[in-house]
Amino acid sequence: MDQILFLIFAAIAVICAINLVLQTHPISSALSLIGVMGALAVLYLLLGGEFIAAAQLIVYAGAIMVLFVFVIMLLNAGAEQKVKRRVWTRWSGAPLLLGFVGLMAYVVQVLLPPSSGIRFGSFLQGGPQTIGTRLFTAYLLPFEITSILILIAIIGAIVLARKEID
Amino acid sequence: MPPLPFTGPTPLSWYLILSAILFGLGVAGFLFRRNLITVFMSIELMLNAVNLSFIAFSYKLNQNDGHIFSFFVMVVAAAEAAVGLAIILTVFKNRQTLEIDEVSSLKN
Amino acid sequence: MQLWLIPVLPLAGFALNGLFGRRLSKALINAIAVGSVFLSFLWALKTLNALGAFSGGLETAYREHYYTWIQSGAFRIGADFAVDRLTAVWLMIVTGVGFLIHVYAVGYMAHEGGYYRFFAYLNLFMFFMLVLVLGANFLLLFVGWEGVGLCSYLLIGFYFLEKFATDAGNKAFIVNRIGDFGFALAIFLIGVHFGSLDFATVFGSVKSMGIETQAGWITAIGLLLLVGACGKSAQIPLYVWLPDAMAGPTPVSALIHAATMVTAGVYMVARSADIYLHSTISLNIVAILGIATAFFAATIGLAQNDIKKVFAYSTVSQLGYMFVGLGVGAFSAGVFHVMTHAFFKALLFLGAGSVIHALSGEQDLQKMGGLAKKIPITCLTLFCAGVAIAGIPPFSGFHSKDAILAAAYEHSPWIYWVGVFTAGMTAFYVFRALFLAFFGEYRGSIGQGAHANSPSHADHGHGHGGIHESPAVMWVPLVILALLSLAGGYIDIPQFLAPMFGEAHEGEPWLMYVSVAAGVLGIGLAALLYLAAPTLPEALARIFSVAYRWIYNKYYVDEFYDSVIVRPVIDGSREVLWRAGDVGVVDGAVNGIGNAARAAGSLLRLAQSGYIRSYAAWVVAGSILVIALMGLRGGAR
Amino acid sequence: MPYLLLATIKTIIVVAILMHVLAYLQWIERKVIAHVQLRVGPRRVGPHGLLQPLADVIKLVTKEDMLPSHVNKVFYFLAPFVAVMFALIPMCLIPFGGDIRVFGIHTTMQVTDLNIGILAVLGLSGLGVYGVALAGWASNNKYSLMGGLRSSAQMISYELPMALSIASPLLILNTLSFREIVDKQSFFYFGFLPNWSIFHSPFPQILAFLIFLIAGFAETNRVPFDLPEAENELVAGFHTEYSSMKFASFFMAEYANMVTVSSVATLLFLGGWQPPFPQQYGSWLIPPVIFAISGLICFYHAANPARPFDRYTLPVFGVIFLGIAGVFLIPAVQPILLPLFWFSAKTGAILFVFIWVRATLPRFRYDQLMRFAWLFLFPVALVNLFATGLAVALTAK
Repeated sequence: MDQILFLIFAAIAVICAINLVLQTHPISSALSLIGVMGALAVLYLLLGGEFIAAAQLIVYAGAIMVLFVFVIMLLNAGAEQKVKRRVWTRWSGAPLLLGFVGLMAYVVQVLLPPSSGIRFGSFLQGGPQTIGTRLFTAYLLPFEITSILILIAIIGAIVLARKEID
Repeated sequence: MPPLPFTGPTPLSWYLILSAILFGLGVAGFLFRRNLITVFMSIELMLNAVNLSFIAFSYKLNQNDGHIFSFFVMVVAAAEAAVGLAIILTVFKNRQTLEIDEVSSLKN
Repeated sequence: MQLWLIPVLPLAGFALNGLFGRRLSKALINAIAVGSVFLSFLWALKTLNALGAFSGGLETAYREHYYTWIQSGAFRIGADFAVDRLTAVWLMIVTGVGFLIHVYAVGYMAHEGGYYRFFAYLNLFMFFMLVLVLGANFLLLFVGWEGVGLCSYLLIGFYFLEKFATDAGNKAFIVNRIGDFGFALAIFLIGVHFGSLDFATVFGSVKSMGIETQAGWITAIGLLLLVGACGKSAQIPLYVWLPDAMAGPTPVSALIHAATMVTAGVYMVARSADIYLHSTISLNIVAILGIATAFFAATIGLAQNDIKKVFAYSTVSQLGYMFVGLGVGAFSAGVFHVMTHAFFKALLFLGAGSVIHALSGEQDLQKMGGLAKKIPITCLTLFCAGVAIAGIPPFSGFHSKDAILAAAYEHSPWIYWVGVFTAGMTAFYVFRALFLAFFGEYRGSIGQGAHANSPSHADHGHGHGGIHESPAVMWVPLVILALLSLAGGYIDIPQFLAPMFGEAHEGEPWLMYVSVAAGVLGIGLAALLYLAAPTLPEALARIFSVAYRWIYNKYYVDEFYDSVIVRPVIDGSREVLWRAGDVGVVDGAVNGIGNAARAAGSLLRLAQSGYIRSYAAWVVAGSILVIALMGLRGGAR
Repeated sequence: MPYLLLATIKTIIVVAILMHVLAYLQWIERKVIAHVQLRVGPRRVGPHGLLQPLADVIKLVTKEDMLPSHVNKVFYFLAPFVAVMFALIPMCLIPFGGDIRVFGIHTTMQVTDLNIGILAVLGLSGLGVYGVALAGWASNNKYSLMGGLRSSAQMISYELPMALSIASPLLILNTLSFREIVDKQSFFYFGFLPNWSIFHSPFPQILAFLIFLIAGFAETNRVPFDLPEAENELVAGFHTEYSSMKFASFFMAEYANMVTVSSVATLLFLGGWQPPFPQQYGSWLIPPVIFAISGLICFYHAANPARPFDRYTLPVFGVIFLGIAGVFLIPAVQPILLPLFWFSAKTGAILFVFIWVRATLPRFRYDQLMRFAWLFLFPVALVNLFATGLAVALTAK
């Protein structure tokens, strides 16, 4: 059951990701990315990360990507026009990528000590309570710093995107 | 009677390899797409891939630090998105293009 | 007993004048400068009186420990002051004469720029000099030693706008460095061998070694100390800086280069008497150096025309006398001569200064003459000094010089004879100068051109041509010093120092007669040549032209040093250090690195396509490489 | 695998009921608005127009589905699905009652119970914006685009006050699971006053409730925040180009969102299926009494009908109502029906407010809308959250 669910949503994620790369229109890419994120949220649930799954939905899919879509619609940017690429750039990309992924897989297999697999529901620390406790005790300082970072980001965004009054 | 296929737990390496694949695709998108926004989204994809391996490892190690890290990653990604999109808006305002290769004033 | 007050008072004066002098009024500056010195003089008197120095007390050193300055293992150096009879003598000379000269300077410098600076330096000098004589160990002595050197440098170069003044300052400083180098080595040796620099400890252990000990390293210490003394006290071969030091204001010449600082060498040798007593070799060398210096300086003095130069060479030669005294073992006699010399030589310089002041800057004897009527007081006091230095009984110079010569005869007669001859020459050139200055008719031309070689009075306050007696603030000290140099001989220093250096025993009377005769002869000769037959000197000079030129040019010693030492050093440093070392190596390296960096940069710029994605491609390639390495090498396990 | 089976059954039930609810919600809306405006409203199709929704469905399905030539096909088709999907998915997280035992199977009146239920609902309903945005963008029409842009901006803006207003009761109840949320509101002060969140000590959440309702109006693009479909300026906003079934699905999504928001409000603030006063005081008698009275009213009007046709229809309804009342009196089914009744009563009340507001209030101007969100609603929600947190912290043991 675990494996089936994993395979289903992994397949969704990979397909959406490939679509993200292949689509020439940003909004298609954006939607594919949302698909990836949804699939990942489910995978997080499988891994026992309930809070993270919800956060993934709310923060990433619900806020960040909405911003992306919003900007794409605002700029109304069209699809990339095709350009004549040099041959090796056109044909070397996929093999290189495959090599890269294969290498990573190999490295993972080499480096990973053998261990019992992952069962749904056997990880109990992913709930909001435990994470919140850690977040506000052990990770309090990073948390506050991140909040300040967010504030700075907001101000920076406003400053950058405001239209000069003149 | 042999056990049914795909029953039993998922190996950790599957998650990691999936994360690797997504990361690689993100890299590919970063390299092959020429639209600023798409490039930016590829970066987000890479971040997600990393988050996945965070969560997987934290399952493996049976502690939720990985979740907290990926939470921070999300927050930072949000900040990054805000600023980055603002920058993209400004670039578009100034150059009327999102072609990443036409934004090459850094050359020489 | 608060010995520290004695040096600290002038230091306070220095601080006040040096920091705020620019804003203070002259009266206030005077009050601070002179007052501080006077207070320290009074305090020294009070202290010595309380210690019973004037009532046969102070048999052994009285010392005060303030704090531990340096502590390394068992080796510790304290900031200690100590007073014994030797120090007492110097305290009196330094504070007393120093006070008088300060008073004099108030008048002399009245019209100078940098007034507050001058007095600040002067007070600073007093501070260091007092530290020098009060210090209870070699290191404090060295501190004072260097400090007075610094002040002498500052004050010689006081008219720092004049090339020759700064040159003279540099010369004094550099030559002294040579001496100080020897002194420092000596201190190191002492520290190594005695494990301490404290006078009491060192000399105690030296005494305990017994008179027959002739350890080589004691000789070494003695010789090295002597090198230092030669530097400070202007002995051959390091005397060359003192005549040039006359570029400074006259009170400086009087205070530093006649009365106090130049006698620091004598003080140091006398202080280290025990060491020298254990090394007859170095003691003999002291004596020989002394007599040689005395003789040569005197001969040079014969032909000088600058009044201050004459007195400068006489100072050198008198210092030679003191070293003779020390060298022949009559330390008390040497110290005695230091005191009397302080009196009459200070007087000579101050008088000369008064003359120069009267002539608004004229220093050349050839342009003087017939001043006796114009400035009677100066004239009178100067003649007092003259008879004192000429060793005419019963004046001060007679007693001290006689004591030295007597001791010298016992030690080795030839030194005595040379000394007598030198005494004759001394009398001759001093009175030559006095006659040229005060008798005969006036050869100068006051008013025009007289300022040419008078930097010290370039902006002289009273431009009227009249030759005038100096103000009271200047001639009162002259009178006091005159009285001292007449009667000072009756302060029986040898008796006073007996507890330290043993009784001074009388020589035969005829020695005394001979030396006095030499003095009188010298005076007579001077009178003959410069009063009776003013034309004779030129004739003599023409006859003995070679010798005359040699003497007149000071045996070309300066030129010799210049060509043998100074030139090579300067050229070497320019050619080797600057051209080759600096430009070639250092700059070359720096520029080379810069060029290399630029070249590398221009190479790397080829990779800077400006396309973000190409940069990203590089990053990816790098990360792939790393990951591959991890995988193939089994990673970080 | 009983779990899957059970889940399927529940899903089917929920979907079936929900579809009818949505359809008849629209009928109710029209009726209510009509009565507010002193009209009669639909009454031709079936008695009192009760078959009107059916007729609408038939109309919409059979209508020609025209496809504008200039649209971006994929997204044009995708948009309605996205909208409906993210409107309906949250429904499977909403509990309608407590534990029940049907035919010996112990289960809950809820498709699935996540212990992050409310967060999930928030996230999923947040995704609904994509439907609107995509529709507006894919229609390739400036009015639609404007509508889409507006709705996405509006939804993002009102997400924050909504989240904050949800957070403050959660501070008190400190759980994210709907079931526990409701259970925590199950008891009564002084034996009769319900400790629903809006009355909950230490800090009653009435303010949060109001903020949540307002934000809910905006999230569901309802009046007075229905800028995306502002007829007078944007024709029909993002669904200008849509017709027939796609149009219907947008409609459905809107009503589903309304239902979701109302149910969440009920669960979070109004104590879910908890009765307003304890059983022993006879709260279990309320539903049968109400139904009985309505049945009697029907018979009365049948006796002297306002319209000739009523003579035959109303008695039927009276019988139905009396029957329902009778059913409510059967002890065996009470544990199932009473919670359902209370839950739907409260949700219905909130839905009625939705409709009522639509019938009465005018529409905001866009800048007013944004300013209202950022400069009034957000700060107030923040202050409320702080106050709640302070109260909780002070009363914590």
